[in-house]
Amino acid sequence: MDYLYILPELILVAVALVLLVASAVVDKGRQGFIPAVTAAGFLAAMVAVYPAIGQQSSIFGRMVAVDGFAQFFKVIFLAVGILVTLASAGYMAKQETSGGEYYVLLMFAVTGMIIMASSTDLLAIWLGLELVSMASYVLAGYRREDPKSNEAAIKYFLMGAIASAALLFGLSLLYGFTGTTNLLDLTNYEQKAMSGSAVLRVAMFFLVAGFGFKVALVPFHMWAPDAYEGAPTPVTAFFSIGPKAAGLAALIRIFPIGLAGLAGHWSILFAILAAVSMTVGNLTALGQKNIKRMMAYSSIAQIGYITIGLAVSSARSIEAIMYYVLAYVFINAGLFAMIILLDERGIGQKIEDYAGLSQRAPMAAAAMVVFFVALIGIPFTSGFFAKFFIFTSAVESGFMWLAILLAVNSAISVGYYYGVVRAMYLEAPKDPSPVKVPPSLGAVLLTGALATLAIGIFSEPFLRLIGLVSPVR
Amino acid sequence: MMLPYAWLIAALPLLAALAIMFFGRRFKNGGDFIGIAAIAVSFVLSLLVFGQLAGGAESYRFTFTWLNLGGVPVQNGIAVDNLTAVMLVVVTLVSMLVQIYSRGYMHGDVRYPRYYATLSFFTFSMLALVLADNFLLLYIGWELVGLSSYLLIGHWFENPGPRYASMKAFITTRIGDVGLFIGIIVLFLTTGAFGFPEVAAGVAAGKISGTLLTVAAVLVFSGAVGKSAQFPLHVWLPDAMEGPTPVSALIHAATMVAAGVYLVARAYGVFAESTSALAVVAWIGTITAVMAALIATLATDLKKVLAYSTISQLGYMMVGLGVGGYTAGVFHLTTHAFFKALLFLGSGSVIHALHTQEMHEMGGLVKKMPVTAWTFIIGTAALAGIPPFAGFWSKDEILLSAYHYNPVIFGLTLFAAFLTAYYMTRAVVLTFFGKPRDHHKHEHAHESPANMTGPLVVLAVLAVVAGLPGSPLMGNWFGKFIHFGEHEAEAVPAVMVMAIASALLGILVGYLVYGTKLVDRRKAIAVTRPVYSFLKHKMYFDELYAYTVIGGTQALSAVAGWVDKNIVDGLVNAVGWLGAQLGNISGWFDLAAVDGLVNGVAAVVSGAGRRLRRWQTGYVQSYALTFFATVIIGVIIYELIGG
Amino acid sequence: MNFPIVVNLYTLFFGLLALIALVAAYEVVTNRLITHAAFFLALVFVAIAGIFLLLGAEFLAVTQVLVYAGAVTVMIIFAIMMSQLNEIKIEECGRPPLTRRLWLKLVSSQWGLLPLLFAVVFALAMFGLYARAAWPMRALLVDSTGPATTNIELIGAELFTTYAIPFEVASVILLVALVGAIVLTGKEERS
Amino acid sequence: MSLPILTLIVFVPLAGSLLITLVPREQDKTIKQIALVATLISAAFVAYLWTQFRFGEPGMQFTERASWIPSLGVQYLMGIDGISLSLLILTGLLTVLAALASWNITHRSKEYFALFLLLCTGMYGVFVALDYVLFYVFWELVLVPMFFLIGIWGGPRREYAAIKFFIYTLAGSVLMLVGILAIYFQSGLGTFDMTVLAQHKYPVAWQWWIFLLLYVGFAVKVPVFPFHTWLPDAHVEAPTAISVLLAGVLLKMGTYAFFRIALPTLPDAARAWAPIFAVLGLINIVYGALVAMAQQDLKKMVAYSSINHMGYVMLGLAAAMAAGPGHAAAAKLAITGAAYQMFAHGLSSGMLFLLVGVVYDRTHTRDMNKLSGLYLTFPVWATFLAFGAFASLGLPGLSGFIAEFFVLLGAFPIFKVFVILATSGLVFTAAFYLMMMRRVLMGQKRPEYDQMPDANPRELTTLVPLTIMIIIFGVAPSILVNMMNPALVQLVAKLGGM
Amino acid sequence: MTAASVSQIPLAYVLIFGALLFGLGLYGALLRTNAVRILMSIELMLNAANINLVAFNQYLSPGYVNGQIFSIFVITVAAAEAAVGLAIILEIVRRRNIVDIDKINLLKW
Repeated sequence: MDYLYILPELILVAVALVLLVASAVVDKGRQGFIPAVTAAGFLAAMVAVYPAIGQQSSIFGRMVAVDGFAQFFKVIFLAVGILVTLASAGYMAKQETSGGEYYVLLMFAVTGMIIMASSTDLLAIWLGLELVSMASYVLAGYRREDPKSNEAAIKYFLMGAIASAALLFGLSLLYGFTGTTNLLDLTNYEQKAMSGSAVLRVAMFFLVAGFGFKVALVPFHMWAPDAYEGAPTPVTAFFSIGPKAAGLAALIRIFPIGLAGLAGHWSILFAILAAVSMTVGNLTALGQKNIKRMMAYSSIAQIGYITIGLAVSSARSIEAIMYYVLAYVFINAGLFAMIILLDERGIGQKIEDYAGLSQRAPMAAAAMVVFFVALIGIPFTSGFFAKFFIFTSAVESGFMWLAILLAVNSAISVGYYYGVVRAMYLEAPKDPSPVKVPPSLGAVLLTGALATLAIGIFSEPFLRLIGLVSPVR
Repeated sequence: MMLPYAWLIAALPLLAALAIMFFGRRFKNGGDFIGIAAIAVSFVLSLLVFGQLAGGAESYRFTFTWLNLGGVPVQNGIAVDNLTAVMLVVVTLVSMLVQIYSRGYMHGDVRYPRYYATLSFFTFSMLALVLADNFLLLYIGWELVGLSSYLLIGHWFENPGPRYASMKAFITTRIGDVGLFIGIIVLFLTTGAFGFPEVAAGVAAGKISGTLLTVAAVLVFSGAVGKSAQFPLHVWLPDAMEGPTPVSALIHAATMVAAGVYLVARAYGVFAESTSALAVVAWIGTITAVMAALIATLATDLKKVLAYSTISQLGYMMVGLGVGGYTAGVFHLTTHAFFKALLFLGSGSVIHALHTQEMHEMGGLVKKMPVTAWTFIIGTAALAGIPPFAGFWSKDEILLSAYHYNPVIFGLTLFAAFLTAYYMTRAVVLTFFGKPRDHHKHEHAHESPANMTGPLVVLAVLAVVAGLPGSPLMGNWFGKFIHFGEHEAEAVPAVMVMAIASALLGILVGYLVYGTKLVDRRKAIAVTRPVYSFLKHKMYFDELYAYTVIGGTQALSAVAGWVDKNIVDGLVNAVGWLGAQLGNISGWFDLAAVDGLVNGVAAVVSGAGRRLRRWQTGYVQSYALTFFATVIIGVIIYELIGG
Repeated sequence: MNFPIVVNLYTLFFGLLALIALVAAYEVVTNRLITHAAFFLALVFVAIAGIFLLLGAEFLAVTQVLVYAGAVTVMIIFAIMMSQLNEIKIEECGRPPLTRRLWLKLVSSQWGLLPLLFAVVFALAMFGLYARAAWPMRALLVDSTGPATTNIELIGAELFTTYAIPFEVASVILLVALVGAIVLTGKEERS
Repeated sequence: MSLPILTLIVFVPLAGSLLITLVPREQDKTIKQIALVATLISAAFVAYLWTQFRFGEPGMQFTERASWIPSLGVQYLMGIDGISLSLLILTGLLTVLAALASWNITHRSKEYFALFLLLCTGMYGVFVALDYVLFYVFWELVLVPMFFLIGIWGGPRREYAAIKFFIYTLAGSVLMLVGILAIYFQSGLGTFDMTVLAQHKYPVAWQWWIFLLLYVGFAVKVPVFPFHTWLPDAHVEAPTAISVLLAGVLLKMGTYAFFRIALPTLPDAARAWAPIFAVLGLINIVYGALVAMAQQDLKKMVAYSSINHMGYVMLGLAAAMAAGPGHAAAAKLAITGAAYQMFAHGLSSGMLFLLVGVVYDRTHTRDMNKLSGLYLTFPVWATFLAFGAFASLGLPGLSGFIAEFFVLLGAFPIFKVFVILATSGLVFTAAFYLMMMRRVLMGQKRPEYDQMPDANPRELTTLVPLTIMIIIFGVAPSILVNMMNPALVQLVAKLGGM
Repeated sequence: MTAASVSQIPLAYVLIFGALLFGLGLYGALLRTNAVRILMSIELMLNAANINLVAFNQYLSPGYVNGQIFSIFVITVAAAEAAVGLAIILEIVRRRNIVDIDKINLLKW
């Protein structure tokens, strides 16, 4: 019976294997069907989540949790999978390197993310992390002929390896002191012993560093801008929404739930990291010329906002994080669809290449404005309510200084988002030829925009859903 | 019973003004007859009202709740009593005559309909002011009158003269109005109402007394100082002569400038309670009277002479009211309105004929323009205070009251009376008698048409007759009709004799100096060099304001030049100067300081952004170094501090 | 837990193995020739395997030798041979900033002390931590069911029951690594 | 009320805006007609509301309630009282006139009118919202269209002006949000309903700081002295119709927020803040007038005059806030004057900006040195400008005077010195308007403007209603005063601590 | 075998050895510029972690094997990681003919 609950993962691996064989057997010319099959695979897995809804148990030797939290993130990761597949269909078709393996690696990466989110054992979470990382290293270097892609891969790999070594060292210390790597056991490990021991505090630092690297919190973020700029654009899109969301899910499972005993220590640590990430992310993004690098810093800042929720770690702030992740995923997917389009059409990655876009692709430009307005946090968008909930949870738990820093950073973020909007609307286009949006990218743009507005205006159903699935009561 | 319909008297000119403004162009000569017809009807109505009140009907008052501010009712309405009746007659009569006169004078003017519309609008505002039963409606009329005078002075706004004069007039009177504004507020807050009777009752009941009452009274009086061009806010009236002469006659001689005096009379209840306030009124009146008279003696422009003469006579009226001669002041107001209007219209007729206002280009016009000349002489006689004429009776009353009040004031006013006679004789002699100094102009000078000389004759008759009601001949009827309180200054024959003597002496000296060759003027000027030049330059008031203005402006403009180039050309106006200087400083401050602050913050933020970008060196090992450095240092700090 | 000086047969044997491992590791890190470094790496792995044996983790020792010493080292050497890394001429690509060049001089000297410094500092930091930490001992799990089972039986049992999912995930990771390596370094002609 | 009239008023323009996005770009005419019709419908609803409004009754009328985010206590709550009704009328009138005034916008007219209607929705929304979050959402919503309208269709330095406006207001409103949230948590009532939160008693010391947060948010919008530097730039660069709305309605959102939020919820802090308000009001009046005098650009001068007029509102508020039980009558006068000034300034500044727009449309310059003798070249236009100028400088008999008179009348017993200094503002205001008229209207006719047409019928249809309204509300203010009375009396009672 | 050695060799010795090894690995990874050498150093760090795991398992939870299983997984992942790493390094060597990590900084600022 337990296998029913891990059906989505099994489906993903099965479809991936089929595709692996297909891409090897079918010659390059007729590989058009692969993206469609990938998307179908993700959809099937999403449907497969249904039987597990409403269940609450821990299976496979208390390794895998079957709870609302896991299902919520499974659905989000599969949605990410679909969005990225759609977004990269056009782009990948144009690349010389064989297209098939790209989707295989993508599916394995999403599997890894699901494992990270639904495991209650540090070992399983670490393995999930490694699976996502392995796939990401290869994806980063996918465009072999582009030196930037190679460089992105090597940098991401080396930093990733070092970070996972550090994480491992921390895990070993944690295992040493508590004798177990299972989060469920850790939760009922009595609190006083835990917060007293110096070993655990050091282990905590290594853990925070390891996961901090994954979600690119400042000062562990330095790989992100280079990897984002170097990697092929659809991969950058995936980096900005996939692994980060998984990292956050894991962080929620490990710290607020698992190491609740150490709350006093890591909450201050996360608060500092959040403050630094927001400020550095926004300030550095101000002067960026390349839009992918700007989006890297923007997403670092967004993760900084979310980490406030982690620092506060009250029931309401965890819900706020989940809402923010939901909103963030759709906003970035939509934004990157447009960036992929312009990169694919060779219009360029510089912000000034976006000049006069509003005349060349009016609907797409309007959608971009919706996304930027959401990222800034103007009402009627999911971005506003996301920040609003984080804001309320911070103010409620007395983190007033973080709330005000959030407000100030939103004002600073106007600076660089405005740069792109100004280019699109206030500059004259170099060549006024209209830019046609292909259906697949159009679909991603539309879902992103609709989701941003819907999640924003009708936030009540989403809030109630998150309330149900929230792991922390 | 005509009284309830008194508001019609004011409404008619307003309707006429609107009619002319919208449909004026359609009619043959700009719809001026609408204006004249309306004012004629109003005049008749005023006479009826005056008749009823003279016949003993008691005053009529109609009030309604204009506004209910959450339980605080604000009353508004109109009232007609003896004082109003007199003013109604004076205003409507002079306005009618001026409008008739203007048909000739303003004939062929480019904005003829607009002139008549504004004139009717002025009459409406003046009548509204007079009919008001409370300070609020009076203030509204007060400002509307200021507006119409601004429009009329600036009638020929193509050339620069009227442009500056109109603005100067409005702003200077506005300074006075601010004083009145605060006075009204103080009175309302203490006595709880705007209505004149209520305020007077409140003051009498001691709701406001002592220094606060004096301050309130002086504040109200400051409004009058502004409007009636008393010292020190008198600078605008001489410049107001830039406007058309009929305007000067109506507004700057008879009605508007008299509004200040009317205000003090109407609010006499407030003034009477505070002796020091009355003293202020009296002294300001005296200073203005003497000062203006002195300047008038040397003015070369005919209209300027009359302007300064008006300021001097207004000073007289203020003295009348100040010394307790309530009736005297009001009586002089009415008589002055007639003969000063006559003099202005007369000078208008002369200017119309000769197209110049400079007296040394005139001379010997008595033969050319007999009607204008003789009516002008009658006016002069009335003004100088020769017995049978109106001016004598009213000025005599004032001198009488001044005599009882304070000998110094009496002396000065007597000296002013002498000066009045002197400069009027000089004006008459230079204009109408002696050899014509400018033959070219003299040749085609001709008598003005009927519609101009007609009003002159009517006013001349009034100048003679108007004095009688106040004279003992008609049993001092005017005193009974308009009085405040009971006391009646008993006649002192000596005062009357001295008054007549000073007037005759003035005429004699004036004739001697200008009429005959006996006095060598050049030598006389040489002897009185300092006094002469002092007076010639109108006591340097304009220069005083101008010097402090231009000097101050040039100094500041060097500093704030680029902010406001065209203010540097030196506004001849105390307020304009003060405002301009402060404006420049705050303009500069606004741009540099406050804006700078905001842009500064933006610069800091983007600077920080640039430096942080440098931190991303591109060497993956420096990334790893930062990674581990954070962990190690974090652990050490945490352990050390965390403990 | 203080730091007793215990001298007996086991500690001597452990000391020897540890010394070999540390010297080999030092060589891996500092030897100029990358191939020699690779050989020393193999030696490190074997020494560690010995220590595992000493500590009673036989299965682990065997895995260590097979996977690490065997597979990984061979792969590294193969990669080195493939790319003739030794004679690679340094291709000038922008001079690193002054601070790094100074740093490199200090570091690259043959007998540089820095590697030891790093190791010792880290060890001391960790020692400070361990000394203060009170390691809680867990009660000896006496498996009442079967006879005194050996290490391998225990691992076998645990591996395929509680750690089933991680086992599967590990296999997927290896698959991804395989696919990735092929994708990245596959021949040009496929495209 | 069967018909949810307030929701209709707010969302009809939004529907119009969506409708316009569907219309193809070329049909310029239909786009403009849709925009005009949308504003007319909303204005008609406001008029209908005016007839149905129960005058004597205090408290909120026509309230509409629906749950939005129950878990946070956020509701979709709307309602109006006398003050908001008067501002709705002003907004209704000005939006229709602005739609007419932007008839000659041809450059990308589709986006222009879509954003224009979005702006209308935001403005209506602010005045009717009774739930803090709903209020904040509409308050921020106004930002985005305003930014684009200035940024794309503005004058030469439009980008700088647009971004400055955006950052100023955003920073202010963010601090306001912190204030609102603090109130929400401090009250612990778990609801964002303004009226409910206003009843709660907050600790006095705490109130002061929250008032500071709210003050910054609102002061940026009013604008009050230190935060005003965005206004002249925004006005000079904004297209005519937009600066009419900016001056006519947007400035009132700041002061309205004081009436609706700051004063009733934090009465004790209000009393402590009263002197500060009075000083700032005074600075606004005097400083605004003086700087206006130093301006060369006609539109910038009118912008600074707006700062001057809003100073009276601040002074009126200050008097009402400081008035203890002793000065209840004076407080009533002052606060009525302040509320009246919001309406009167809307009319007169709206008219002035329309007129400046007309002259700019003809001569393409606003520099007063290049314009002179316009009485002769544009006689009809010149008379309207003179009328507008006199209305603005507070000529009695026109609406401006009533407001300023009652503010000064009410504020006198409480802040004697400030009122006397403020009356000097009356003289300076008169001075700079007259200087403007002397330089622009009088003087020789300029040949280069000679053949240009005078105000055309369309422009007249925008100017005449305003003139009539200014006269009506100058002569018979009781219409507006009776409407606002119950709400103001309630507010004064609350402030007075009764 | 297990009981005897555990009681003989104090836990501290093994942990110190592990820490020293980790230190050497850290030095290699952070300061050496040859990519392959960095890879090898990372392997050292992973091994150090393994030693820790095994030591903790044998000394502190005798009879359990979760520590050893953990290190088994670490070994497999390390192998996979080495494979991918070498693939990437070879790719760079083939494309740009450099192995010195400091030469690779096209992406910066």
